[in-house]
Parts: sequence; C-alpha cells; structure tokens
Amino acid sequence: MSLAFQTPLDLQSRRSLDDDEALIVDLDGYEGPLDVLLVLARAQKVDLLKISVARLAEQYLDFLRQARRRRIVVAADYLVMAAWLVFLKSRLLLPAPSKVSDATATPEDAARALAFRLARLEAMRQAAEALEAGSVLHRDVFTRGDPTAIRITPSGRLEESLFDLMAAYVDQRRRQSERCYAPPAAVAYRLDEARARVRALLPALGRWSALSRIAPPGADGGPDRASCLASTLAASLELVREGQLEARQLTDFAEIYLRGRAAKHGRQAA
Amino acid sequence: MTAVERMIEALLFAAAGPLSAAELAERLPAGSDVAAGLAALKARYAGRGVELACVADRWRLQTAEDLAYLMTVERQEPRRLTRAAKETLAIVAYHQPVTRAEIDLVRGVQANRGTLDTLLEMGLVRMRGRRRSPGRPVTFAVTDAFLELYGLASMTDLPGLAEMKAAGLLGLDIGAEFSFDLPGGAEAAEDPLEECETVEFNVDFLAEPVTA
Amino acid sequence: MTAVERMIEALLFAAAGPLSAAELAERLPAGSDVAAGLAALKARYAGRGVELACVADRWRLQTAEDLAYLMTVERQEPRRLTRAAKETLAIVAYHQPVTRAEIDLVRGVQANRGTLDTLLEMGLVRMRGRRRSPGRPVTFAVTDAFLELYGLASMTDLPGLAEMKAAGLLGLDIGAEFSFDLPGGAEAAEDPLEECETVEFNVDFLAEPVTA
Repeated sequence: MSLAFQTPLDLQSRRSLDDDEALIVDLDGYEGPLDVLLVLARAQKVDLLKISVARLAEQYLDFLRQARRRRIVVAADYLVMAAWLVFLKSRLLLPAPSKVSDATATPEDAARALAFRLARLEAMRQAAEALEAGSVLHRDVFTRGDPTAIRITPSGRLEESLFDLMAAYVDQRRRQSERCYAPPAAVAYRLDEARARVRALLPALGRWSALSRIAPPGADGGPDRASCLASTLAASLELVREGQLEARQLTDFAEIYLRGRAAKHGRQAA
Repeated sequence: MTAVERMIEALLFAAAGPLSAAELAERLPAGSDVAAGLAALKARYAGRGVELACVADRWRLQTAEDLAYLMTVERQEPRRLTRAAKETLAIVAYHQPVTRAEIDLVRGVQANRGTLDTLLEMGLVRMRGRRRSPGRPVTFAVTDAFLELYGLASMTDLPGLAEMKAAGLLGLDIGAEFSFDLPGGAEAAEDPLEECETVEFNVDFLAEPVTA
Repeated sequence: MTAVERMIEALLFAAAGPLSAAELAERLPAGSDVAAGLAALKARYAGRGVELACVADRWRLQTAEDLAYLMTVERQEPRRLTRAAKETLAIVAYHQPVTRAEIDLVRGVQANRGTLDTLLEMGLVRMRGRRRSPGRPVTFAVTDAFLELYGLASMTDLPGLAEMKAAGLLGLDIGAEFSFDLPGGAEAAEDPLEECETVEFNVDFLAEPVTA
C-alpha cells in the first residue's frame, strides 16, 4: 500500500465530493454509517474488495463535516464509525510492528473486513435489484385470470406458518389477561388521617356529637363513606383509650356519640 | 405463430372472464387483425387439453370437455387449520404436557371438545400420560408430525417469548406477567398411559369433573 | 400431442397454483410419464403468448414476460416493498438460514423490527428453526411463495448466486470482528434473544390460582 500518495488523493476526492453535493446533503436518506460508506466507496470506482480504506475514511470524515456544517444532527453511530475509521487510518499509516502477535487482528485485517462488508452489502443490494428485475408475478407474468374457472388446489397438505401459530397463542393469552377480573382496590380512609382529624376536632367536641357527623362524608375518587366511618370510629376509640374522648351508644346499632374530655384535652394542647 | 396470435393468447389466458373481439381489439396495437388471430388460435388449440371456445360472442380458453372428469374429481379445498384448532394447537405446543382443563383455562371458553379430537385425529397432537393430580387427567403433547408441519427440528426450536416480542406480537401491555413454561421444561409429575388407554381416548372425559 | 400431455395441460390450466410433478402424477392414470409430458408441453409452449414455467420446483402456465405491457387491466402492483424490506429479503434468500442479528450485521444497522415482520406476514419469509449457538437464536428462510413471486425454479436459481459464492461474499462469519480494538464496537455481534428467554421461561403460569 503506497501510503505516501494518500494525501493528494484525498484532496482530489474532497473536490469531487463538492461537485455533487446533492448526493450527500441528506443524512436522512442513509441507513446508517455503512450505507454512507458504501455510497462513498462506489465513487472510488474500484472493486470494493480492493478499496482504499484510508481514502474512504477521509471521505467519510468529509461527509460528516459537511453534514455538521449544514447543522444536521449526526447520530451517535455515525460518530462511532468516524472514530473507528480515524483510529484505523492511523494504525494503517503507522509502520507495522516488528513482532506480529497473531492473537490480535492487524489493521490490514480490519480494513479487509470492512471492505468485505461493503462488498457484501453491495452484493445484496444488487441481488435485490436483480430479483425485482426478473419476472415478478402479477407484474411481469400473469397466471390464469378467471376466478370462476374450475380450480384445482395444488395440494391437500396443510400449510401453516409458525408465525400464525405464535400469533394464535399470543392472541389467546392477551384475551385471557383481559378476561381476568381485577376490581380497583378500594381507597381506604387512613387511620392516621382519621386520628389527626379527630384530634383537630377535639376542641369543638364539648358536647356529645354523632359519629356520623364527625366522620368525613367520603368523596369520589377518595375513600368511601363506609371507610370514613370505620376509620373515624377506630381512631376515636384510640383517643377514648388515651382518655381524651368519651364514647357512648344507647343500644345496639344505634348512633355512636363522642365527647371530648376537656381536662385532658387541655393538657394535651398545652 | 403471429404476434397478434400470441397477444390474444396471453390476454385470454390472463383475463378474468371471456373477452369479445372488440374488447381484444381495444387492448391490441391498432390495426391488429383480431378475427384472423382468433381463427388461427382456435385451430392451434383444436384437440388439445385446453381449447378456445366462443360463448355468446365472447372468447375464452377452457379445458377440453372430455377431461372434465380430471377436474371435478380433484377439486379440493386448501386445508388450513381452523382458528380454534390453531389456538388449541398453540396451547398444547407451548404448555405441553397439558390437560383439557388447562387448555380451557387459557382459551377461556369451554373449548369445543371436537377441536382437540380433530387435532388428535390429524396426528398433530397425542396423548402423553396422566398427570399425578386428583382425577389423574390425561395430558396432551404435540407429535413429530407437528414438528414436520412447522419445519422444526425439535421442540426447543419453537420460537419463544423473545421472538414473540421481536415479532411485535407482544406489546408493552402484556409485559412482566406474560410468561410460559418452556416446552419440555418443568414437567409436572405424570405417569405413562397404560397400553389399553391409547386406543379409546374418549374415556378421559370421566376425569373431567375433578379437574374442572 | 399425447394423451398425457393433454391432461397435464388441462390440469395446469385449471390449477389455482403451481403443481409439482408428483401432484400431477397423482391425478393422472397410473404409469403416465409425467416428466416426458412436461418436457413436451414446455417445448410446445416455447415462444408462445403463454408459457410453461417451473417455480419452486412446481409447474405453472403464465403469460410471456414480454407481453406484460398488454396486461394493464390485470396488473396488480404487488404490495410495495420498501428498500429495506427488499434488501432484507435478499439477505435472507442468499444467506439462509439466517438470524436477525446476522441480517443486521450485513445491513450495518439495527433493523427496524417491522421490516422482517412485514416479510413474515406476507409469507415471503418464514421462521425455520434455531441456530445451535449460544442463545439459540431463531433463524429465517424464504418460502415457496418467495420463489413463486420472483419466478425462480429453485433456490439455486437466485441471480448471481454462483458469482457471489465464488467471491466469498456469502460468509456471515467474516466482518463480525471488524470492531477490532474499538471499545464498545461498531457492531454488537451478540444475539439479544438470549437473556430474556432464559430468565422468563421457567415461570409456570398454570400454577397460578385458577379463578382469580
């Protein structure tokens, strides 16, 4: 490889790139860095397997520079490729190390691998075109058109695809999961909230007051009335035990009345 | 064979129905002699397996009448599994060995009893053993014919969860809780079928009430 | 024209899709020389408006390619494949069996998931099995429908296949290591399927309570 000649060649390539700017302005038109490299490599007009990777690297960096000049946001993988190419190019320019360790790939190997990948991608693109250029059914060639004619289906064997099988399975599992009844968990009126509320109301509880009036009414989206009543009662009973509150109920299922015990309440407030 | 004859032949072959001479002329290059082309084509096809016929002033290619027996006898519908069958088959494949009750659990409906029997008859599913659980229900598994049908080398080749996700079949809505046991993986204890059982596989409905 | 030739002609004409020699033989009187009949028929139809073609190892009658311009009415633009889809299809065809990761490697991009899935849905590509390599990734191959669509008699008729093989371009092993020495690498040659499968597969959802 005559590396000494690389620099003048690069200058030439830069000029030629400027000539057909339209080709390289639109980064959106490319499918990743390898695609860009392939387009640039084609411009070298040599067998892709024999391409000058050093020159290609320079062209690629040029391409990115132009993209940036046009303030096109360059995706990270383009930059990773750029870094790799710079690294590869510098390794290619360095004299080969005297002792060759066979364990690690040489820069020449890496360059060859890149050239191979470009050639392979190009081959696949051409293959796709060749397939399209062939006789495509219902575009270039046509089979019997009459749908009402007596027909024979080619075979009685089952024709199934794994994809269908998977889809059938997933469909059912989805339906099954939708079928599972999951009632929304009831929102409970928290005990500590109830306690805080009753404590705050203590000064106002000089007379017997009905529990149903002390408990909050319950609200949409919040705890319902039953939970409010239950939690308020539980909190009240705690306060009764602490001696801050009195409670009484005249008979079973009758309304429960609460009254603050002023003395202790005073001490608590102090 | 003249160029016009070729064109008429191709047009009649690909047409969805019979074409009149006027319709043919419209689609052929200007100045084509349609009548001569049709006459030549008719002569060419005389006595062949396919013939050129004129019905109500329209032309069409059709199979020779004397060969009709070949057509009618061999008329066949393409065989595809019904949706229910495919669904049941998928459950057996992904959960084998599996009992009827378990299949119903996944399918949600009391699975059409016939579906599993059809699969058994087609040789895609087989009875495998009896679960060591109350009622000792019969378990089912897929057969080698199943593997052949789907071109799988072995059950471990069955596409799994990751592939379902990759294929876009599993969205984010079915996430963490969606999972299944690996076919052939965790095996619930079960006994092999006794010989006589394999013959009369309808007997297993006796086991149903227990597992239901 | 022999009787067998006539019958083959009629059968192919009336068939909804390509028929294999074996399928033809099934429908013909015992002892019929199908191969000879097909050869004679192919010669008879050569250069005509309708021709006998071999696709996916089966036979079908189709209009001559050079007359495509006449078929304005019949032409149904086949579902347009994107450039990425065409490229992916070519990669699968020329490298099959091939994994998703390998397709991405050849294309040099993390493929848009939808591309391969579209091909799967269209029935041009199918899942074939699992690679016997770490992670056991699912492999893909093209279907007979692919061969029929592009009018190929067999996989060996792919355009340029021999040349590509000779140039060594169809290897998947080369190029994977091209991220030499670069931290992070430009290409992840690892298969992403592995992790989630092993983690999530062993949960047995059937063990969950039956009625939630």
